[in-house]
Formats: sequence, C-alpha cells, structure tokens
Amino acid sequence: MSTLAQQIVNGLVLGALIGLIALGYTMLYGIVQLINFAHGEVFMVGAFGAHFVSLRLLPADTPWYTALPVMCVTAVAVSVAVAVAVERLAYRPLRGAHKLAPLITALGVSILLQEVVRVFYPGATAPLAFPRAFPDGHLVLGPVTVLWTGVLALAVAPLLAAALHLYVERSRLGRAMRATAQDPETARLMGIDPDRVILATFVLGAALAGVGAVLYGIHYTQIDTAIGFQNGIFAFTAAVLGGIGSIRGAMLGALSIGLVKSLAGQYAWGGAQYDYVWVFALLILVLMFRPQGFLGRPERVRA
Amino acid sequence: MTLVAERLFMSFGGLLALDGVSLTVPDGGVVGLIGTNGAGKSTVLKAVSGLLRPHRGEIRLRGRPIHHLPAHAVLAAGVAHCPEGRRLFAGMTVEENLRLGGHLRRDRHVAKDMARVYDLFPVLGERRTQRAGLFSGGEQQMLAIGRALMARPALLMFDEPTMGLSPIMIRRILDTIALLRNQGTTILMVEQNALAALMLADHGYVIDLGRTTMSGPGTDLLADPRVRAAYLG
Amino acid sequence: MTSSFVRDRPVTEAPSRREPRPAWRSAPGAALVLLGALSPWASAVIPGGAYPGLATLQFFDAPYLVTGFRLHLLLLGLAALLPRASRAAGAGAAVIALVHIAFLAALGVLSFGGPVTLAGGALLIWLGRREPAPEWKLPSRALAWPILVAAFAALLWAVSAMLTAGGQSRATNPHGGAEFLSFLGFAVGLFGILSAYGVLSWLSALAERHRAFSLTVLLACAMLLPLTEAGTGYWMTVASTIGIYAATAIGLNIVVGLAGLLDLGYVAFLGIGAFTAANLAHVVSFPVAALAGAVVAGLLGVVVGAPTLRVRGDYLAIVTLAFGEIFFRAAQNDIGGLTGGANSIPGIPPITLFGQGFDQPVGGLPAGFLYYALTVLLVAGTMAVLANLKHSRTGRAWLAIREDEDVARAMGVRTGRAKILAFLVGATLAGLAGAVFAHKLGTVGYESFDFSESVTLLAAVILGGMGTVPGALVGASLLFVLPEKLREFSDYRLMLFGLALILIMRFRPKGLVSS
Amino acid sequence: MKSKTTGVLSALLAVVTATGTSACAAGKTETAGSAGGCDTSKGTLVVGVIAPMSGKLSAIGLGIRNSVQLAVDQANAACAVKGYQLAMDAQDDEANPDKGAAAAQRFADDPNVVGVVGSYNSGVARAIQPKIAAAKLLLISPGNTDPVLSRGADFATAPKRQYGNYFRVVGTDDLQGPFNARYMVQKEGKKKLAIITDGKAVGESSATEFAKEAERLGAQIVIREKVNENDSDFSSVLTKVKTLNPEAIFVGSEYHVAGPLSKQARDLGLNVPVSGTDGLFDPQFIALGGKDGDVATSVGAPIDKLDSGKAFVDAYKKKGFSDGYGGFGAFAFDAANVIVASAGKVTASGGWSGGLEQRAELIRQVQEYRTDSGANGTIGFDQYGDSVNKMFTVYKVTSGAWKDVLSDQFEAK
Repeated sequence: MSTLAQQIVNGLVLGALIGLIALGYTMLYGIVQLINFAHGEVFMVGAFGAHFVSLRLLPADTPWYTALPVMCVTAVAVSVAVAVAVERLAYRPLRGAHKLAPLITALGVSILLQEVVRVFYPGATAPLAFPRAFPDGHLVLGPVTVLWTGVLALAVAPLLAAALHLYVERSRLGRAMRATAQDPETARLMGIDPDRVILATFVLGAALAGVGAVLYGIHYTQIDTAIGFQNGIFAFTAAVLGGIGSIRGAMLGALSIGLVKSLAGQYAWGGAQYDYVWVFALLILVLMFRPQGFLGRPERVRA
Repeated sequence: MTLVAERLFMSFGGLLALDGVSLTVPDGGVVGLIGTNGAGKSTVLKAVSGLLRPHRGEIRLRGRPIHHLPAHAVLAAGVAHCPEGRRLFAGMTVEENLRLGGHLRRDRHVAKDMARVYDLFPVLGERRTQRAGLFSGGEQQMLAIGRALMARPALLMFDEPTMGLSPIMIRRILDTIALLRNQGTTILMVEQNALAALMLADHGYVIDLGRTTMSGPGTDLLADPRVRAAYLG
Repeated sequence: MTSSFVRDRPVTEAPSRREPRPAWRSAPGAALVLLGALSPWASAVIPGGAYPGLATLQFFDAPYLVTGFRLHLLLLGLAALLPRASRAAGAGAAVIALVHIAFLAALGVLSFGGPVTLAGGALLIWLGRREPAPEWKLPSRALAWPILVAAFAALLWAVSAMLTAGGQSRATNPHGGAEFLSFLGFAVGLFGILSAYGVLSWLSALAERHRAFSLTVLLACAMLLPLTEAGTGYWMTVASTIGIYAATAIGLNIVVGLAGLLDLGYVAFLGIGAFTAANLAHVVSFPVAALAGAVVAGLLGVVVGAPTLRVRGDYLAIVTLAFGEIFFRAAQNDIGGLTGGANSIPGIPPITLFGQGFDQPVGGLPAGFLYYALTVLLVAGTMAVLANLKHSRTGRAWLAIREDEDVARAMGVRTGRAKILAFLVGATLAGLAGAVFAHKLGTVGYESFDFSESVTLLAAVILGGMGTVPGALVGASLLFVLPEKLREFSDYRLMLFGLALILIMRFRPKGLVSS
Repeated sequence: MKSKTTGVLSALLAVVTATGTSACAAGKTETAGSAGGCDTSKGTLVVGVIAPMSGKLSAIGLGIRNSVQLAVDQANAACAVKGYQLAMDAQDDEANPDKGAAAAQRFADDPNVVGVVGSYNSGVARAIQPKIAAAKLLLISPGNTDPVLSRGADFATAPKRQYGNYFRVVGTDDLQGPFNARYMVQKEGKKKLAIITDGKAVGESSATEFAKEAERLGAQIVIREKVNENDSDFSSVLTKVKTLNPEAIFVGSEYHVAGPLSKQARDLGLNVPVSGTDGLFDPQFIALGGKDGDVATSVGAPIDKLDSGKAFVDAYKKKGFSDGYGGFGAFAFDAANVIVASAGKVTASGGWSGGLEQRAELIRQVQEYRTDSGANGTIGFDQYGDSVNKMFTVYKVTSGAWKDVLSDQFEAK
C-alpha cells in the first residue's frame, strides 16, 4: 500500500514536469498542425540558461528565494529568445510549403541546438550538476516521501496550466489563438494576423518550457544536452494522449504517462525495463479506441 | 469611389481563375456580382480582402492600393468580408464571435456596437452565451453579418449570404442588407440568386470564366435578355 | 483530418512583372569573382610560423596558378557572364568564398581574396536574372542514347569526385574538409547553372522517355564506381551502407511518399529483417534468411498498419512512433532471446556465393565490392518496385488516399486494404534490406534502430523528394555521405548537418528531386 | 535556337573536362621538411582514434582523443619514430557500431595508419573487429571491458583468442565485477544486494560477473532491474528496490546514471551505498549526486600514486584541453604509447610501407611490449591480447571526494 502511494507520487511528479513541455506542443499543434520536435530543445536551452546565470552571474551565496526567480526569468528569456529566433528564421519561411518540410526543419533545428550547446557551453559534453536552488530535504506524508522540489513541481505545473487555460479562454490574444486554431482563413478575415498569433504561441510555449526547465533541473539536479529530446518525445506523446489542442488534456496526458511509467515499473510484466513499452502501448490503445485522445474534440469544426 | 479593382489576373496551378476582371464600387452603393459556379466571383472577393494575392492588377480603396496588403491590414483599412458558408467559430459563443469581429478595434464603442447588433438581430442577444454551432442556418447568417459589422467597415462584402436558407430567411437577410445600405454602408455582394442580387444592387457585373462579360445598373441587367436566359432561367 | 493551416495561405507565385534584366548587369559581379579567384587569399602572415609552413594549403602555394578551387572560381566567374547562369554561379562562388574565409579564420588568418569573391557572388545573386528555365525539344532516339550515356558517365564522375574530394585522411590532409565543402560549392553552382538552362529537366524528361535504357546505363555506371578514384574498401563500405539505407528509404517512400502515411518508426522493420536474418544466419543460406527477414518484417508491417483503419494523419504518425519505441525497448531487453539485448548478435558470417566470401576482394576490385554490387542490385530492385507500383492501379489508389482519403473512398478505392498494402510492401523491402545489413555488418544490435534512425530515413525521403523514384536515393546519399565527409569538422560535424537540413528545406521545401 | 543548344552543350563539356583535370591536380602538395628538429623526411604516420566524441559519452571520447593527441605530441617532440612525423586522426563513432565500422574501414584502407586506439564501447568493438582483421590493422582498446572480445563466448571455461590484432589495456568485467563483489561482500559486509543496470553491454556484463561472485561468497541478489540510460528519473525503480531492503546497490552503468541514482535513492529514504565499476570513477559522479560511502572500482593503481601517472596528469593539464582526460584518458595515453613505441621498432630498420607483412610485424611487437611505467603502471599483453595488469583499486567517496581504499592484484578463484 505504501509502495503504491509512493509510486503514484513518483509518477505525478514526473508527469507534472513533462506536462509543462507538453503544453507547448499541444498549443502549437492546435494552431499550425506543426509537430515542433525542436520544442524539447527549447526546454533544454532554458535549463542551460538557468545553469549559466546561477553559476556564472549570481554570487555563490545568493539565497534560494532570490536565485530561483532569477533563474526562472533567465530560463524563460533564453527559451523564448531561441523559440522566436527559430520561428522567424526557420519556420516562417516555410508557411505554404508542404506539411512535412517544417517537420524536417524541426529535426534540423533540434540537432543544431543540441550541438551548439554541447560544443560551446563549457562542460556540456558531459552531464552537468544543476544548482540546488531550492531547500533540500523532503516532505514526509505517512509512508510517502516527496522532495520539496517535487512538491514545487506538483504545485506549479497545474497552476501554470490553469493560468494558461484562463488566458487562452479569456484574453483577446487567447481568443485570436482559438479562432486561428479553428479556422485560420476566417480568423484572418477577423483582422487576426496569423504571424503574430503563431509567434505568440511559440512565446507562450517556450515560456512554460523555460519554467519547466528550472523545475526539472532543481528536481533531478542534473542536466545534459539530451534532456530535451527524450522528454520532448514524452511530452508530445502526452499531448496526443490528452487530446492535442487541449490544454487540460496535455496536463492530464502527462500525468497519465508519469503514472503508467511509474506503476508499470513496479507492477507490470517485465519490470522497469519495459516501462516505456507500457507507456507507448497505452498510447496506441487510446488512439485506436479514442483517436482524439482523452479530451480532444471528436471532429474538428473545419472540413 | 470606394473601391476600384483593375485588370486582376490570378491562376491556381496553371488554371486561370481571374482573367482581367475590373470593377468599381461607388461610395454608398450596392454592387452585385453574378455568374455561374466557378466563374471567379468568390475569388474576386478573396482578392479584395487579401486572402489571395492577385498575380497582376491593382485594387485601390479610396485611392490607396491594397492588393499587396495581408488580410488583417485590409480589414484595418475598412473592408469586411462575410465569407461563403458563414464560417462561424462554431465552438465559441455568440458574444465571442462578435468580439472576434471587432478584434482589431481598440476603441470604447465595441460594447455599443454589440448592443446594436443585438438590436438588429434580437435572437442573438437572447442566446449570446450559446455556442454558435448550435444555431440554425439563418441564425448563423445573422451572426455572420453581425460579426462583420463589428469591424465598422467602410465596405462590406457578402459571399452568397442566402445560400442554403429557407425562403423566409432569405427575405429576412436581404431586408437586412437593404437596411444596411440605407444606413449608408457600401456593399459588394456575390449571389447565385441573380434575381435577388440585381433587385438589390445599384450596379451589377456578370462574371464568366474569370472575365467581366457585362455590367450596368441592376435593373438594366435584369431586363437584359441574355442575363435572363443565362442566370434567371 | 483538417488541412494544414499553412496551406491555406495564398498559393500564388511571386508576381513576375519584372522586366528581364540585361545580361551586362552580371558583368561586375563576374569581374569581382574573377578578381577574387586570381588574388592571394591571405593578407596577413600566419601566426606561429613562417609563411611556407602552410605550404600544404594548396590555395596559398601558387597564388596565380590555376589549381583546385581557383579553377572552380574561374569557371564560375566565366559562367556568370551567361545571362541565366549568373545567379547559380554567384551562389556557388559565394559558398566557396565563405568556406575559405571560415577556414582561414579558424587558422587565425585574414582572407583577402575571400571577401572580394563573396561580394562578387552576392552581387551576382542580387542582380542575376530570375526566370523560368527554357524548355528544350527531346532529340531522336539515335541521339538520345549517346546523350544519356554521356550524362550518366558525367554523373558517375560527379559522384566519384564528390566522394573523393578532400581526400580520405584528415591526418595527412588537414584541410580536406575545406576542400570538400569548396567542391560542394562548385557542385551547387554547376547544378544551378544546368538547371537554370533547363538541362536537368531536359535530361530527366529524356531519361523518363527511355526509362529501360536509362536504368540499364545507370546500373552499369553504378557498377563502374569501383573503377574510379572512389574504388577503395572504405568507400565501398560506405557506399554499400548508403545503399542499404537507400533501399530502406525507398520502401519508406512508398508508405510516406505514395500513400501519404507518415511513419516515424520505420527503422523497426529494418531491425526486424536484420534480427531475423541474424538468427537464421547459421541455420540457412543467405537467400532463405533474406526471404525470411522480408516475410517477417512484412507481416509485422501489416500489424503496424492495422491501426491505419482507425487512426489518421499525424495520429497515425504517433502510433508508428510508439511501435518503433516498443520495438527498440523489446530489442534492448533481448525479448524472447532473439535480439541478444545489450550483447547484440555477433559473429554473423559474411554472405558467401560459390565459395566467394562477400567481404573478400575479388580480382583487382577492392574488398567490399561484392556487398556494394549486392546493394546496387537491391536499390535497383526496390526502385523498380516503386516505379512499377507508382504507375499501377494500386499506386493510383495510394495517390488518391494521399490527396484526400474521403474522396478516395467515395471514388470506390478500398482505402483500408490499400493502406495496409502500403505498409506491407514498405516493411517487406525494409526487411530485405535488413537481412543484407546484418550480414554486411557482421553484428546486429538494438542501437542501430533507434528513433533518430527512423527520423534520418524520413529526412532522406523528404529531402530527396517525396514520391519520386530517385528522390530517396538522392536523400539517403546526402544524409549518409554528408556526415561522413563532414568528419573533417569533428566537433562541428553534426551542427553543420543540422544547418544543412534547415537550409535545404528553406530553399527546396519540396525536396531536391521534386516531381 | 539550334546553335545555342550546341553552344551550351560544348561549354558544359569544357567545364566537365576542365574540372576533371583539376580534381586530379588537387591536393598534390605535401608537407615536407622538419618539425621540432626531428627528421621527418619519410612522411607522416597516423595513429587512429575511434571513440564516441558526440552524444552522452562525448566527455569520455574527448578525453580519449586528447590523451592520444598528447601521446602523439610527446612522441613527435622526442623523435620517437625515426624519419616520420606522427599525426592523430580521430573519428567519432557516436557509440554506434555502424559508424565505428565505417571509421575502422577507413583506417584499414589507409596505409599511413599504423594503429588505432579504440573503441570505447564494447558493442562498437564487436562491429569493428571483423572489418579490420583481414587488413591486420592493430587495434588497442582503452575502454572495452567485455571479456568476449578477446577470449570468445566461453571466456570462463574455454578461452580462445578471437582476433590476433586486438589488444586492450583495461581489465575485463570478469575480473573487475568479481573484484568489486569481493570488496562489497567481504570488506563492507553487505549480504543483501540490489543490481540496477542501464542495458548497455558494459553494465550488463559487469553486473552479471558481480552477481556470480557475490552469490558465491554467500550474498543474496534481491533484485535486478534495468533503467533507461536517457532517463533522469529513477524514483520508480528505486521505490521498487526499496521494498526489498537491500544493503547496497550495484549500478552497472556510468556516472551520469549512477550519480543521480545515488541521490534519488537517498531522497527516497534508501540510504545505502552505491557501488560500480570504472564508469562511476569520475569527479562528476559526486557532483551529480554521489554520496559519501559510494564505491567504485577501477583498473590499475591510483594514478596519483604512480610517478608515471602523475606525469601524465601534469602533461595533460599543461596542454590546456577544454575537456578533462576522463575515466579512460590515461588508458588511451598508454595505448597510444604502445603503438608509437612498437611502430618505432618496426620502422627502425627501414621505412613503413603499410603492407600486411609490416602490420603483422607491428602486432608481434605489440604482443611483446612490456613496461612498468605506463600512466596506469604495468602495460603488457597476455596470449589473448588482454592486459597483464590485473591490479584494481577500490575508491570510496569520503567527504565529497574519491579516496582510494585499497589496491590489489585480482586472482581468480
């Protein structure tokens, strides 16, 4: 029983962190139907940005309540800057091209970003220790122990997802995003500039990924140039599982992936070595029987 | 002259869609475009509103060239386009649809204009929090018109506003268009229902295979035997 | 499924109202390129040593002689005087100049000729004429055959030159990388000039009309590669690896290019074929093992294809990605004792035929030639399959599904059957290639079949040109030759590769060979 | 129109011919002369390197490359191979067997290559071995620990040399795994052990050998699990392991997995030592979460206990490489020195032709090579090509740094 509870918490923490990346995937796909494989790399550069500011710019004795916000702001700034640059330089020229062209570009961007960080960031050829910018130690709830960083992730990720949801539902820009997602041509007739909407989507997704990167770093205490790719695939899977285009769905999908990975490692056949298999098997099953994912709209409005 | 389009050429994948169309919409007037399916009527509207870019030719709004502008800039310049098939945002409420219509506006009169739309179409006001997808065809067309009005356009373009509606609704929509004209809005409309269009229009153009084949005051065209034979059956 | 938003934008071509530019406008740019070509390329004394210490930099040692890259620049500069050629020639010259400026900068030397040439190239690109290529009449058969033979011979030369440009060893030729990229720049220029004059489309139309003859000559030329400078064991190995991936990519081209089903886990079929053959290697002969690999992969292709009946578009892509990941994990964990897990399956014997081991040299030909020949046949075979399917009833059904599945169904296409057939054929071809892969490499392990390999294959199909017969071959060659040649840049190798992907998609989003 | 066509075609022909000749003309010039006062009139000999220089293992690969570069530079300065300049050619295998095999083929074809230091991954070595056997190209690995590579699948019962041209300077897993087990069971008194591996060949085989010896010594392996190398989150596996209350965890992987894993175990309340082989023995292990009490075994005596080892470290630091020498730089340095010294002997009486005869002679020289002053102490090879140096050292994290605990010769029991 206590093991089950512990495994559930383990899974939820992992899921919450993946969820912050998944939000970017789901928004972007919802609006431009682009699988932006480089989004994981946007997350990765955010982590390195935070690492840099903490180790090189902040004095060593900066208390965590100062360091953490500074790192978050830096990570967000770096992620957003990279995402905007990628959108302007790599994706925008491809509007109107065949649908698979941006996919290959995304792959190229992904390789390029990983390599640029690996070659030019000092020490990035190996995993780097991430600064511990949060109180060490853990919360003990009966048989379950959670690191404070895990508690933070569990609190912040759903909060940000909710904030994003509200923003998209209530704000003028959010409305423009939803309109573009539903019917881009008519959205243009409403005076919505698709370039601005797409750019805004990249910015929002990157900002969330930046925050996610800091939470990820302080929780797992190490980063490397490959964290973007692996977690990016998980995040994209989560977005599809939850119903692509849906913000709540992305969070829900990510939490389910975390849970399945964690619980399958404990209880399913094959143990931890097959945990990925169960995650992807779940994905296939869900898509076969509910192709739109958990919360996706069954049929899109536009033909 | 509110809008002047001169010698527009456009082709899709080698097929000529517009082959030198020219037309003029005077201030405060109603201009009707008629023609068979695929004649290029909708393409003209899309070219004006910036959804498509003509390969050659010029479109000027009050003397200012707009053919190179993106759609949102054309709207900002004062041209609203009420597209074929209504194209509402079905997942959004009436109110959200109207707000999107006034997306570019930053002035304080948006609420007043929304109230005016509700006055014009009371049914929308009653159901303002319902999703647009739940509405009947006629109600959807009302919402589409209301949405276009929210931009306070100088020129309002309708693409097949009566398509697929019941005769009563057709009457209702055409009355509304007439009312808008009387209030001073300049209108360019595409209609397959040539009779309705020409009755309403001050001036009409017949478009065939991407060319203007005839033009003249609406009543003259209505009287023309060739038009009667081809479009009025 | 909805159409992509990006496609809803106006699909218009650029307005072509511009007057044709007079030919003389390219003259200043051409003059600058020529001037750059003939000027010395370094203006400063190289730090840390006397000037002759860098005598190996062949573009230093004889500043006014016509050698290597200098000749390329001269040719491009002269070609730029032809009105249509100026933009392509300018691009080629600019690439060469950039490569050399960067190379000299890395040595801490300022380039003098480089900026001049770069300026000339930029001027040519800017002022050059853009207009559609002229169309040429196709010649009679008597003339067509010799022309095709000459064209393919030129292709063979180009391939060989491309492979050997810059030499093989970095240690003995430290600037080999720069030489290669510089040659690439020349090739880009040449390619562009030919295409600007419509020669390439003319040739491909010619080849299309005489398809059987072209294929024969192409095959013969491919078999002659070992006789060129590229005929070393190393290039034979690399070329046969490329061949295997090309055959796999052609199989993927059927699934993605013809039927429009995006598959992100395709490398699993290569793996299934390889593991099947590896398990059978000591039991049965190669042809049987290869057949078994193809059959098993084909059957699993049907299993993976089954969800296509329910899932569409990008969702299908995710399902295939999931299958690919499941295969990878299962192979890593030695499922059923079939994959060797972390230890991989070692000691797979080379293919032998009439007592001749395929890894041994035959006659004067380099070792690895037999594998090369086998993969050439494999590629030719899969290309024939693709070409035949493309023009068959099934192929038309696939194309209909690719354009619009609902319409296809309304037209009476049995879409479910057609889609599963696409997976079946694609997977079978990959399985066959996998069997050759296993024997050639001698060891098969799960690492060879991870997600990035699937992505590379997909990139090969898209870069080459979706749905085209030579596209996958061109794409696979590019994706496997480029990293191999870029080895000279060690640290920057993958970075350049990523950049190349982005640039190719930016400037040729339909792929290098578009239909 | 007609004349224009011919004009264009003839121009093209001219271009093609001209470039053809130029391609032949290119790359003619040769470096000749002298470097650093040595006679290098006979040309350049190449020491190849095959290592993972990009991806997760790039720190190890770059350490290997730099260390070989150091050895080559030292040899050039000392005129170690008379008449020749030495050069290094490092090829990235991305830890991928296909890429490694292609790189090996490239070296095998090149008569200037005298020998190759590589590969790091045992999996890559398996693909390389058959490719270069016929070319008799010398291959000395600084990092392969899989016993199969030298002694065959039945390495414990019926060892048989697999390839005459294959050597290695590191100890194999069937020695190091048991050595680690003996320390953990006998010295630390751990009787209930858990094993976690990363699915790669090195980790799996060392874990298997560890388990065999530990069970022979009366300990119990309570669970064996596998994690994904690319994961950062091991909490699920560790929660599962925790229910069985092991007294120590053997991690068959490298520091990038073992370090975070050690920390996450402690965070879950599983505060037991983590133990592993040389892949853990890196300062980064501690930075990434390795805690006091964690154990790593490594081949050879502690590098700073040997004068030759210290000399290597000093020389490496002096070079100012941007990456450290990593866990295997010292081995790569030793391997490169074996190649240099043997090449010097072969070319002493005449030049280097790169022929099969000479390559075979080089292999004979390597087989007889023996020194006690390598960076890792004794360097030499037994009849299987394995290192004769069976010295291993136990290191333990003490107050946040690795401390050597004991060094011993391993003897099979």
